[in-house]
Amino acid sequence: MKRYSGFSLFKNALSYHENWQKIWRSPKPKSDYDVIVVGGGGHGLATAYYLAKVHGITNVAVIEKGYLGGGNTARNTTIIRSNYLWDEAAQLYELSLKLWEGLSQELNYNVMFSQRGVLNLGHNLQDMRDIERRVNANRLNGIDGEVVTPERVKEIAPLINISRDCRYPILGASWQPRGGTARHDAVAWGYARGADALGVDLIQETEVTGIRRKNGAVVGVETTQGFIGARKVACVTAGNSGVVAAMAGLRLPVESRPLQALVSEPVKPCLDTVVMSNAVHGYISQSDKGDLVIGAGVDGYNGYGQRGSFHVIEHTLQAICELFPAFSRVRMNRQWGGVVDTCPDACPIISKTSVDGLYFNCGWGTGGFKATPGSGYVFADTVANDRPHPLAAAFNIDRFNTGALIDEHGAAGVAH
Amino acid sequence: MSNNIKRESPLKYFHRLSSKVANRSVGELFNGEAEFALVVQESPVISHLNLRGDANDQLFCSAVAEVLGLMVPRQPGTYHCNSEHSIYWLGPDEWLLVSQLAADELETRLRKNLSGHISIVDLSGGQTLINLRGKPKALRTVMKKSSVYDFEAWPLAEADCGRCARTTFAKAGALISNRADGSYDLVIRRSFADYIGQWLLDASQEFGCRIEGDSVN
Amino acid sequence: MKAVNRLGSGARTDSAKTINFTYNGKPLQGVAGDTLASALLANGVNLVGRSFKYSRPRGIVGHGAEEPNAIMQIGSGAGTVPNLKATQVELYEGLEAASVNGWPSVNFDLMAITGWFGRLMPPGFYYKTFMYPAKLWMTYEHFIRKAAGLGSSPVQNDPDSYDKLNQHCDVLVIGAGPAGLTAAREAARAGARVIIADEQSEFGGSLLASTDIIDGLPATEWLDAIVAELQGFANVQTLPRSTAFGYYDHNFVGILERRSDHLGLTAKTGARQRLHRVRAKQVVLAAGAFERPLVFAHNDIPGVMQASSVSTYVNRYGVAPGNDLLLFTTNDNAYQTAIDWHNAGRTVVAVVDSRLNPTGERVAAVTALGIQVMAGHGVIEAQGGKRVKRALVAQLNAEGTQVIGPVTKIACDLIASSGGWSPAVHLSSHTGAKPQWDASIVGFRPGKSQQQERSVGACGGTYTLRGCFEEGASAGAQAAMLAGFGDDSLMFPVPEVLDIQEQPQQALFLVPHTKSTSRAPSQFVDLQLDVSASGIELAVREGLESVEHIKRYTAMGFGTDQGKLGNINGMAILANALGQSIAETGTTIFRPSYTPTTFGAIAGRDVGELFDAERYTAVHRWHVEQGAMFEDVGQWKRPWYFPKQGETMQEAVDRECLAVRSSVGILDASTLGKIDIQGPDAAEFITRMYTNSYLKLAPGKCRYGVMLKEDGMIFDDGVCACLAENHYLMFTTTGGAAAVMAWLELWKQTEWPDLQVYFTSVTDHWSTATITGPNARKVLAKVCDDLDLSADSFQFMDWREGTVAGAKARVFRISFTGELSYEINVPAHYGRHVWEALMEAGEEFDITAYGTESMHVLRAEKGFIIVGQDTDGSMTPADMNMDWVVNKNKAFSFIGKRSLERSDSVRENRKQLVGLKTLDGAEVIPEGSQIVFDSKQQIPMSMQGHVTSSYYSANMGHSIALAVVKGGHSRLGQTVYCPLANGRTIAAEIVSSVFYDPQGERQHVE
Amino acid sequence: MLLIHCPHCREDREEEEFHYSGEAHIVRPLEPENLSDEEWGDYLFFRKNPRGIHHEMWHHTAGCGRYFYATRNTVSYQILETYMVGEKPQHTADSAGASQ
Ligand SMILES: Cc1cc2nc3c(=O)[nH]c(=O)nc-3n(C[C@H](O)[C@H](O)[C@H](O)COP(=O)(O)OP(=O)(O)OC[C@H]3O[C@@H](n4cnc5c(N)ncnc54)[C@H](O)[C@@H]3O)c2cc1C
Ligand SMILES: NC(=O)c1ccc[n+]([C@@H]2O[C@H](COP(=O)([O-])OP(=O)(O)OC[C@H]3O[C@@H](n4cnc5c(N)ncnc54)[C@H](O)[C@@H]3O)[C@@H](O)[C@H]2O)c1
Ligand SMILES: Cc1cc2nc3c(=O)[nH]c(=O)nc-3n(C[C@H](O)[C@H](O)[C@H](O)COP(=O)(O)O)c2cc1C
Ligand SMILES: [Zn+2]
Repeated sequence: MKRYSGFSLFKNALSYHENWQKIWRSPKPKSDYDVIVVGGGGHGLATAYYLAKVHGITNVAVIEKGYLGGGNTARNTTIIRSNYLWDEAAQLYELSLKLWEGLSQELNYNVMFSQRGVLNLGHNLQDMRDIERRVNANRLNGIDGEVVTPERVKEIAPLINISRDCRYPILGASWQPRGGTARHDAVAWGYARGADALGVDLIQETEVTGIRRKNGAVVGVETTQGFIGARKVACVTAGNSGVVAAMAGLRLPVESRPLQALVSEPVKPCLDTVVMSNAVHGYISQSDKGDLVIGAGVDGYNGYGQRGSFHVIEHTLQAICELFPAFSRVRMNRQWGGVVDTCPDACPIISKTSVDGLYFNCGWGTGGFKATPGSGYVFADTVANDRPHPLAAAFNIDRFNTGALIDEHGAAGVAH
Repeated sequence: MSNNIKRESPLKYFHRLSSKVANRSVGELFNGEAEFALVVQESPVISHLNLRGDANDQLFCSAVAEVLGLMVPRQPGTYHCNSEHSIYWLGPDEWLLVSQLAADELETRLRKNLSGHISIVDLSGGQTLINLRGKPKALRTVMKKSSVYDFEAWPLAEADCGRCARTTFAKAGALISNRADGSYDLVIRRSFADYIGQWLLDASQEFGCRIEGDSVN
Repeated sequence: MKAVNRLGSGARTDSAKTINFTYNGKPLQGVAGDTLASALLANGVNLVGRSFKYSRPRGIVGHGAEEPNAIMQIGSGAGTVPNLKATQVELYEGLEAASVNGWPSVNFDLMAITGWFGRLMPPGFYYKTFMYPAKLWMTYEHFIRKAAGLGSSPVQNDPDSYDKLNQHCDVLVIGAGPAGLTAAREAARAGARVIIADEQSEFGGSLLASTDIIDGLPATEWLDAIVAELQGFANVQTLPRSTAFGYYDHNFVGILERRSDHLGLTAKTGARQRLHRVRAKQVVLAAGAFERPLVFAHNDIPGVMQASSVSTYVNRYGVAPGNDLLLFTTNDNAYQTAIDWHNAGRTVVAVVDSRLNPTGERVAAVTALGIQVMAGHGVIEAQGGKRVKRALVAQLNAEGTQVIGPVTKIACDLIASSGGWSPAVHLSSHTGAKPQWDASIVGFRPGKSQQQERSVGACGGTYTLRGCFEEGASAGAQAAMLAGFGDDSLMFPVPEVLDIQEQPQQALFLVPHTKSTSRAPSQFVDLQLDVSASGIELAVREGLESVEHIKRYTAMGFGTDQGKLGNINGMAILANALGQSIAETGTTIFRPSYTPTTFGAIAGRDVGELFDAERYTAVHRWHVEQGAMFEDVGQWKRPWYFPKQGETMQEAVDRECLAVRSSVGILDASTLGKIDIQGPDAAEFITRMYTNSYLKLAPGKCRYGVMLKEDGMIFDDGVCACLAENHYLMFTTTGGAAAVMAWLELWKQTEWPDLQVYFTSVTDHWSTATITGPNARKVLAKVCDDLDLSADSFQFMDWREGTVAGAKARVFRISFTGELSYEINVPAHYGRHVWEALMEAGEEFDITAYGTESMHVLRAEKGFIIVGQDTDGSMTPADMNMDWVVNKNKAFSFIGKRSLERSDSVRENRKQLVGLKTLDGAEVIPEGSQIVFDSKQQIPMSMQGHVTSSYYSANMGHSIALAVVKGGHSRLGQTVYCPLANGRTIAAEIVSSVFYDPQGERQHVE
Repeated sequence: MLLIHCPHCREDREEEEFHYSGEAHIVRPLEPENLSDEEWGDYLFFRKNPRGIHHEMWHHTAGCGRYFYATRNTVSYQILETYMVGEKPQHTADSAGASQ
């Protein structure tokens, strides 16, 4: 893999950019792999990358039914933070955040991870209790964060409305300075390039249509390009996890729901941080191109349509106008949806299954982009060693039978 | 019950408020004397009873009919009325009675006539009936602003029956029915009344709107 | 400045009526009917902005929604709007327009950027650089961000309001060009409810700039007649200035109507914009087509325009945007532009046609005018700085892929280009229909319908005017029929128009240059985002193959025009680079908004104080009059505390709490959810829902219950009273009321339809005044003479019906404070009356109104939980030390019971509710503090619980707290620590959660 | 934005009036005590979540307040039918062809 740098850019400019190397190969699938990762989103690609990088398992294919990073990785509002409530979740997201902090260098690909900070607003007394509880938990877990006053919120995000006489005044917020955003496509591409360079085959436009088993153990997958053998199959298919699980006769405690987002036309920088509010329900940041990136709600019903109901967008923009009355005259340029895999406790499943050699990493719902590096890291470890990585143990699918749920609805918000 | 105690209808604090035609900044309420394209009239406190029972039970239907002098509407989304009572379809086994008769008296009469698995619940304090009338365009427009329901699809009401629907009204709900004079009746919940009053003044600012009612009775 | 390019009145402008406006501060004049773009062009303004990435000078290229360059900041102050397309802004007196990208200073060497710096910024360059040293990225980004954005957001609150209408119609027609107008007319005549919307200021679409003769009339006259005809139908709503921005499921279409922007941004005429939420039975898409520009080197220099736009400016606006026109085309249709230009009295330098042998009727007409036609040629490069000076023209091979002849320079100041047309498939794509490539029209046609819609006219790929009329009319009739009106037959004769013979066009997406694409001067595909043909080819060389990857890597189509101009060329260039067909390559997905939609309009009236309903109790105005502070609980406004003059919150709460325990307090508890339950199976049903049993609850009695979800976790709690045989009243928490009601109905209706029970919400019917404290009975006795209030006959957990202050009341002797309490429920229209009567009766006892804060303190003194504050969805009754409320021996396995036996529910070491007493009694632990057993540990600390409720208790004289602590029930007496954010640690002792009156004696005041 | 036919109101009504209530036809076990933790967990949390034909519960919250069932395609969002509690669907994944 030729390394990228300012110098390589300069050198290639001299030759009119005619000599750049391919970012990744487009290989024909081999007949057999040690591990097949189903799903070429950020999590799947990260899993493949760490399998090769950390565990030396390079006979790996990532099979993606569309284009790499075209699922929720392409559709999310890119908010990154680790201020989750429960220890198990906080540690997992914090591992991720630490990995984010060196990711561009690790991958030699600038994922534009921007630590511009994340505000979670509180609008009523119970919000504020929950925020206090979470920030305290974060601090004692070694995660940065503080509870800030409305005045401080206004300093951080000057266009926000902190007047006390609006419908849901801002009473305070939690503030995680190390949180921020990253360029979502670059994350998928960076991991893809890294994995490819380590020998992983990235197979695009190929759908897994069946999981072949023999004596209760996985032997490979059926695909739209035919059967491909594998000793282990690791499924990282987000909103489609239920469909893939059904191929192995399994059901999952996930429901697939449309989650929407939208962007405004680009405007000059006016919001330098990420602002989220569960109570009025909206979240917003401004991209490096200038568009306001706004997350809307999850639709009320199951759906695989990558689109949602308009009233959800209406509500979100009411919330945005409530928080930022000045944005009322800004305009929506584009809206879209993704299919998120929601779990009853708003926490992921990173787990072996009852089928030997079959693993699932799903249930990230509305908030898994931030976890991409950590999720790939612990899942690769789980798959490589056929036992849960210590940080993944609590996210075993068994918890739905024992009752040991990790209820992150509060910290996960409704969507982000 | 003694008659000298004060009763407050839910929309009381909006009586005699009006919206200025256009140009009105949100939330600015004042008393004006201009002509208003839209009039919201809150009826004085009357009886509202929720009635549940089996619409397929002939006995039930005839017993109710006997008390009210009205057929129980079994067709979804319809109501029947006479000078004293109105009975609205709310659901397949649920009706709203709005009546001039005192609620406990009506309840007693019904209970005397009815048997079996039924439910009668007095909601008189919990909701109010308001009538929206005015210039057709203003009325039509404000209804379209406020509810997702297609009221234009209704045939005109007659003196003793018409259409009704429980649906959304702004961010609250309402039971909405049409009347023979082209106006609409809304039954709304008390706790949402101020919100709806404010909404109506706001939504009708392009026409002008006035809210009327006897505040104390 | 003189309007150098004004020809006179156009078909839709009136040059006698001038309008003053400013552009970048400079005063200019336009005329009535102008858009900002036509007025700028009339005034000879070439430059309207600079490009996003390379800062190249850019001029107006289009005349409508497709315009990528002329992006303007309109107005100033609170009324300003960023990023309007000058082509879509109607001129009004006093309009202020400013270009959104830094205006080039005179000395600024514009070309330098594209020369070297530009080359350092190929697609994806961000990802390849700025990585080292890592810590500098935020600094790099700081500078990257400086260049971000087009216009500026206002910083003040929006002075305007917005509106919405929920519309229902039989036939919705989108686009009022020839196809749309005839469709609407037929549907209207059939009797259908019709809405016809068009984005432009007036109906007519392409007819507004047409020189055609229709039914013997000039197009614009014919147009006025049909529009008048449509307006005459009572069943037709005509919506000009209305953009269908999104097509959603089940034929729901969002339309944004601009009501006053054309009058001035601060014109106050009610709602500035109105959103029509249209649910249509049938939709006719008649949105027209976009002309496709030709991609050649430096095709972005101001003075390169769309051929149809040049015609539009001439015919519709009476503006000639230049002097010497060179027309570059691949089709016959664009020859009309040469004719229009010639008729405007300006010079057509030449028509360059990529086809070898163009012979259509329009070609003949142009030749007849003596205009030179250069067949088999192409413009391979434009030259000039801030304005086109000349075109480089060369002979091309028959396929249009290679330059095969010498390059000639032709002087001109305007290059009009036409590469054919692309149907506006946007709205049909919103529905999920995949556009289909059709080589016969060299364009993507709308894909197979996914909804009740059809595309007609240019929007469906039909380009003859006659065809548009025919299709429009029959689609209108058909749509009406499917919606239940008419029989599909046409009512009106199809308008008569002249057929003009046209020859096939040539497919040409990238005009070759003498140099290879990577080395030629930039050939722009997406003008707003500076995406060039070489950028697309580079992305392919780097291994990107999907059209979606190309979009994301190059940003093609990401702009505010969403690729209306460039996307099809880009996809074709990609197909070519991949060596595959355009059909195989496909398009990216078109999504709403068709053109950008104002946030405020999408929000509508539900902003500010109407953002959400505020729910009030019947006593609300009294609280307001007393100066209460309010707390939001769900949608309710509840009095939080009642400060007296000069009091702090703590002082007020202390006073309120002391008053309750020493004499009597009064609380407005009306917001509690109340559900009336009737039916022979009511007791059975209730018993299934709560953890305890109600089978033996007698009339006149109340019982406290806890409700679980099936996962065993506490969901709600409250008292349930037996009103009579088979008749109960259930109280819920304020926030849980709606959820509990839906929960009961869910089980009843879907799981146990055979149980005979009805539920009715009576929350709003009852106004509840709770009087509590040792003097409560005395107060009640003063206003109630038909109840025996004596302790023996009206016992704790009894309820009675009586008359309070003249109102028929239900009085419940239940208590959330631990004191003698009566919850007095009266029909809400008596609520304020009874409240005031109680205040009067209580005066001699100094009755004190208290709010939710004191209510919380008082109940915490008693260790009563608040669901949602002391529980969080992971708490069982046992965790709350409330095993007493769980009846494990009930016949029916109540909801949630099975889950209480799961391994995690019976695990030791669960978090359990306890009390905490700080060692320093004056210290109040902040709510939400985490609890550790060992305060000396390093971070990460081992957290053992957290504080759920914490107050200073004036009654106890020290602080009190409720907390959940791992294994807490067996840790009484132990010391725990709360490490605070400020670095201090508070030590506290685990105590019983009941601080006050543990024996419960205060209930029994005689 | 769905337009849903309420079988009780016998009218097409706007999505905003309804609440989705999850998969239909999940019967509560008669004797939960006799189930293993796995079986109980399965009942509580594990769902079909199909891509294609789905039978689901809806509540006409702002309307008649009744629950009913709908057969909906979760990809096209087309509603094939709505029907009463206690009734069986006319359309199933099999009758509609493959469940996609
Ligand atoms: C609108 C929206 C906003 C969001 N905002 C945030 C946010 O701000 N912060 C945050 O942390 N998270 C956010 N999320 C969530 C986040 O996007 C996801 O959790 C995360 O991207 C999931 O990554 P993934 O790699 O698991 O899934 P995906 O990126 O969806 O990848 C799964 C891949 O599997 C492929 N696949 C599926 N089935 C098959 C098959 N049978 N064969 C082959 N391939 C298959 C899919 O095509 C897809 O590419 C948001 C999500 C959405 C939709
Ligand atoms: N000969 C050719 O090559 C050729 C090519 C293209 C068009 N034409 C001519 O153009 C005309 C096409 O007629 P037509 O009726 O199909 O289209 P049109 O272009 O005349 O009208 C379309 C109208 O739809 C409006 N519109 C587009 N999208 C909209 C949206 N989302 N919301 C609201 N309004 C929207 C536009 O503002 C426009 O007014 C015919 O006269 C045809 O001959 C000819
Ligand atoms: C963080 C983020 C920023 C985006 N910014 C833009 C933008 O500026 N312009 C645009 O057209 N789309 C933007 N999009 C949306 C994409 O165009 C696209 O709609 C989205 O990735 C979903 O893919 P799809 O529409 O192809 O299904 C953005 C998406 C994300 C996730
Ligand atoms: Zn209904």
